Amino acid sequence: MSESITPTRTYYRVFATLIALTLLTVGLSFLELGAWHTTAGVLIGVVKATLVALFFMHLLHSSRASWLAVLAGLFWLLLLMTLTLSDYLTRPMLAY
Amino acid sequence: MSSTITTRFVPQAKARPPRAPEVNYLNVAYGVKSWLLTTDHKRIAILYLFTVTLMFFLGGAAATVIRLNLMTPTGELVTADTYNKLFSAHGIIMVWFFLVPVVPTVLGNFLLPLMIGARDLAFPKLNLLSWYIFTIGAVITLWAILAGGVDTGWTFYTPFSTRSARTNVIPTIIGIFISGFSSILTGLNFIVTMHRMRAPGLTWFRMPLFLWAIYAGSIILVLATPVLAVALILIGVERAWGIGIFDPELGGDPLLFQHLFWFYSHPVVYIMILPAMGVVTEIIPCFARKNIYGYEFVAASSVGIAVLSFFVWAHHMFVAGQSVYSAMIFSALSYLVAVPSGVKVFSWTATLYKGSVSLRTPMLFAVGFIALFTMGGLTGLMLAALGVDMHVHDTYFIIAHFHFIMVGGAVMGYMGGLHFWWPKMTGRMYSEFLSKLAALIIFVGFMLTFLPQFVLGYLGMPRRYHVYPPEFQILNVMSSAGASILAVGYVLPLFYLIWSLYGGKPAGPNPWGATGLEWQTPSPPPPHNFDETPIVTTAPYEYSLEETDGVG
Amino acid sequence: MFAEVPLFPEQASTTAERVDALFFFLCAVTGIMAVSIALLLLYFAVKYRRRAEDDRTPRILGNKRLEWFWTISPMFVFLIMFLWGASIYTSVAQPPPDAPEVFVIGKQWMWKIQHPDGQREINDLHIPVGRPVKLTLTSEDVIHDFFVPAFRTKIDVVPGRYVHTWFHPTKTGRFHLFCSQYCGTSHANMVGSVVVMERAEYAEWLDSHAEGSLALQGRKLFLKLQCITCHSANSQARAPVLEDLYGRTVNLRDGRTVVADNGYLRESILYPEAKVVQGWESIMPTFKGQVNEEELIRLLAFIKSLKPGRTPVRTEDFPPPLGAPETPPGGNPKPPQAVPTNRPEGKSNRS
Amino acid sequence: MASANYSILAHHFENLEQQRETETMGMWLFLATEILIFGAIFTGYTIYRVRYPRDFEAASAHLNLLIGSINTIVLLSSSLTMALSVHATRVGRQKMLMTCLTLTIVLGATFLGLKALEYYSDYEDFLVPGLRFRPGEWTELTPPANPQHVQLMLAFYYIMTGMHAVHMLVGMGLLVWLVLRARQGMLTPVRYMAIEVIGLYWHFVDIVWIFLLPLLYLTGTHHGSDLHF
Repeated sequence: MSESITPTRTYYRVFATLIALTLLTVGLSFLELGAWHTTAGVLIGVVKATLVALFFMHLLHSSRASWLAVLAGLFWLLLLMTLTLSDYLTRPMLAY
Repeated sequence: MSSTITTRFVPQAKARPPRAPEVNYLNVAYGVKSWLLTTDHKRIAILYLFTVTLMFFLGGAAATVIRLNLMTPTGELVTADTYNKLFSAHGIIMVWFFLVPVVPTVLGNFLLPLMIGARDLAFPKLNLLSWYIFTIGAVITLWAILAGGVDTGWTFYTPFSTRSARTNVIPTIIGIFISGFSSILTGLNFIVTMHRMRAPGLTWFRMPLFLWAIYAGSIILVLATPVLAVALILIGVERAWGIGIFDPELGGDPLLFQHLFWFYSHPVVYIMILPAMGVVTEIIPCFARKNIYGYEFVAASSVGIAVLSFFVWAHHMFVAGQSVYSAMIFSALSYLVAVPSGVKVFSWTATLYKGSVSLRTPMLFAVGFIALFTMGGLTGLMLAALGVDMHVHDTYFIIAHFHFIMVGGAVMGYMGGLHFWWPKMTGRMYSEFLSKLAALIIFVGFMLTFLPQFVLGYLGMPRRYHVYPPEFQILNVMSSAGASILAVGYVLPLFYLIWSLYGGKPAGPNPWGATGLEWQTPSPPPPHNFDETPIVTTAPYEYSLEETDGVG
Repeated sequence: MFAEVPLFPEQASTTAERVDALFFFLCAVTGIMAVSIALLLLYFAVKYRRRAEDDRTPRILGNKRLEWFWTISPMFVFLIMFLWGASIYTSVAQPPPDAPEVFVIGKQWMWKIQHPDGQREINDLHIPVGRPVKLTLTSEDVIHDFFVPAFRTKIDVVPGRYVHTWFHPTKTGRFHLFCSQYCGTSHANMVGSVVVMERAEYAEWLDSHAEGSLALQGRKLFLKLQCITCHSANSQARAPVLEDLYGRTVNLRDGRTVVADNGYLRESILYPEAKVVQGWESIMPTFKGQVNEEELIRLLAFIKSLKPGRTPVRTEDFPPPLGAPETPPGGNPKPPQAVPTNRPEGKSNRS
Repeated sequence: MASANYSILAHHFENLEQQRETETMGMWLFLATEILIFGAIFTGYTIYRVRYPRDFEAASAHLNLLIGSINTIVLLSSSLTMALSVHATRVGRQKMLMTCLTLTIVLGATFLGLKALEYYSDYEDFLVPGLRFRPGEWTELTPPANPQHVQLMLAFYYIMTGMHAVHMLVGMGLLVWLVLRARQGMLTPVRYMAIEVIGLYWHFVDIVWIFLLPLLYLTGTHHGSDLHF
């Protein structure tokens, strides 16, 4: 109960930013960007997800253990992706 | 067991001397319903004990038929298809329904709240739910195995499992998928409990090392199991709808399945061994009557193993056609994970130095664990060497290696833990003679079963072979002979442990003179564990009284 | 009785010698470790056995320096193990360039082998002693594994792509060939032999099994499938000429480059639109389902053998399919009655 | 803790603070496993995205961008109403709580309805691999896409959106339960953990969709004419 209560104004602001970013990312898909579509889209997605997590999910005011859980999840995901890709990206160079 | 022992150590907390228990968790209520609806972690541990013991003997039965069949090179006992279903059943049951859950859900469930001085786990209802999910998964899998069986091996490699196998693949993976959620929920429950429910004064570095091991194992359960779930879903989708996610015919890559599968299944080997290591770390200081050597290093090595275990999975794919560069990365990383395991072995050995070593039954199992685990670990170094793995991969060398870790390691550790905490769980002592005999039989039987398999493997006998060239027969017969001894060793405890419930001497709260909080409460413990929340004042393992400065 | 117990496999290739050397090194290092730990455990258990119920023990909590020592020092030993193992592994991944290439196709549950000179065998592989042989392997169904214990060589045979291995046999004799990746009911029967022969003996064997070289078989197929219609040597050709292509770096239309190896050629026959060569239109129909793995291998052998100026001319006679020639399993695209014309294959995108 | 709160406190906790922190951490840890559930599929997607870039872009350009975008906005709005309903519970505004919770359910249902509509239009457009798939169109593209790799992309589309929809359904169920709790007056400034924790779950499902949008819908280049139902 000692936790702070986020004022509603913050929620509205975050929501407006999220909608703006959505419009931006959808707008980008009408440009000829080739492979950069995914990069741009995922980067904007990361910003949006961070906003949701920090404000809607109160991660900003959460305990260290909650941060630990989130960071562990992300770190392990990174591990899965990079080490798997280490196979696929180098396979054309030298594989059996 | 004289009362002098119990006063010799410095317990982690000075609780009031436990009174004779009138009400304990066993006699607080009677009837099937009181067990099936319980949220008491101790009762749930007993429920798990029943389930996993049943699964162990079912998996063991499959192994028995396998070993009998391999007595002759032409495999006359069962047909090839039956044989394939048997080793699949053995692997699936033993991995997912015995080795993964056994130490965390039986010993972990029972001891975790006791060791941290809590009244229960953080989410008691979730804990019961875990058991139900586990049991439902087990029932579905068993049904799939008995009604037709599955012949993919426990690894479900694509495209065999998606395109070629004509057996109950989907029901089996549904069963495993469901039981996976039990793993996740149990691991989650344990981690949160350790973060939030520790008794006052019980800092992280005062926690018993068993809990560090359970914590590390829970990290793996929570973060690896989801990936297995996805790999299984993808197999189901591909098999049911013919979408080519892993099928090269349809543009997929079969190696992607192996990546996802081993991202789970390599760390899961450590979920089997880590808690067993934790058990041994409790037993050794108690029976050597010494403080553990290098507490911080042993604690850190548990977490180190858990994290590093996720860096090495593709060493199961050295000859699978992955990139050579990637194989080199994974080989180098595989050596790293051996380091923390080495730290543990050295620390256990050093703990015995200048101790007062008493070879009671749990200690026999623990010493056996160290010996067998060391051999398993060291042969792992051979497998991590790319050049040698190329020869012994998928041969009986691998079989021997991982049975040294899983049976010699995890099962020995579990048996040690069961014997160590049996008096706490039931309030009764078992037969010292029979239990020592069982430990000895298991050790000898194990060696005889699996040492010949190292030789067989280097000779080139591939795994999962129903028939084999005649020159391999003599070693196979030796192995089968050892297996029959091993079987006796595993059945024996069933008898004397059950007998102890009726005829065993009352154990008293602390029969071994151990320091942990769990020994500060009566045996069997009351439903709420402690009369008052204990306040922890010292590190664990204060067995030595002489104030000598710590020089090894 | 125990004299009969086999303890060590035959050593019949150069790789086997290297693997065994590393294996013995590992056995020695880990053996010393295991024995010293076991002896220490025993020694401590006996020397410091409990003598009285009130034994006192010194309070030893550890020694940071010693603990760091046993954390760090194994890594140096591990480094040697890693480097040694990796050096063997990389050399097995890189076949000597002059080694003759034998193709192996795994299917449930047999090994089909095609020699460069056209000899075909099932479950047996005849090779000469004292000369490296390169294997190119693929599978028709599930993953298999080509394992020759006497050579210490093992490689998973993955469907949909080619994998490679090689060995340099040093001993004549008949050695086990096992499938060591579980592949279904008769997995344990997917075994065969590698027969290593003296050179003269091998030459004799080759002669007695001659069928016309793999490249020649591929050439026939190349004409029969009408590949030549587009991949011709004249200036109006609608597709690139394939002379001297193998092993070269090819520029693709989308700016990438690719080395024309077995994998690329295979992909381009089965999925022509995947990597289109710069300056050409993607007009080639897919041959997936029309050529099987064995025919693919023949086509590859032909393309590999194609020296400059040796592309067959279009007018060259090819046995017309009048006499109802054998229909390949994938289904011959041409009905047997059709008069051979130089028309390209109908693009009947069946997929 | 006042004795009035006693019934809220489970028997094995010392105080409410401990109980709240425990429950929050439990949910975050559960979400960490969810990260890996979706992450494993994202990994599979990434591998094939790198392998078959053109086919994935071609398939992406065929997905229904209009519904995908509207659904994104619907889901973001539901996240806002969810956050507001947690806020309402914390400050004890019962009416605002009921309004926001109901709105969240309505928005969630809208999302699922639109998703069903989209699946139907995909079916009409022959975009269902294995069942109803028209490969001819893909070979006529310039450069031509390999229909099989297009199917692969579509398979990921169905698996990813399907799993997301399952999570949405679970979330809807939890929300309905919350409404019942709120009706009984069981969501109060003291007793707000249920809604807080379910809120975390709901936002997480929203975050997953935030990544599905670019990975599935925005990976290819779209044209104005694509915007139709």
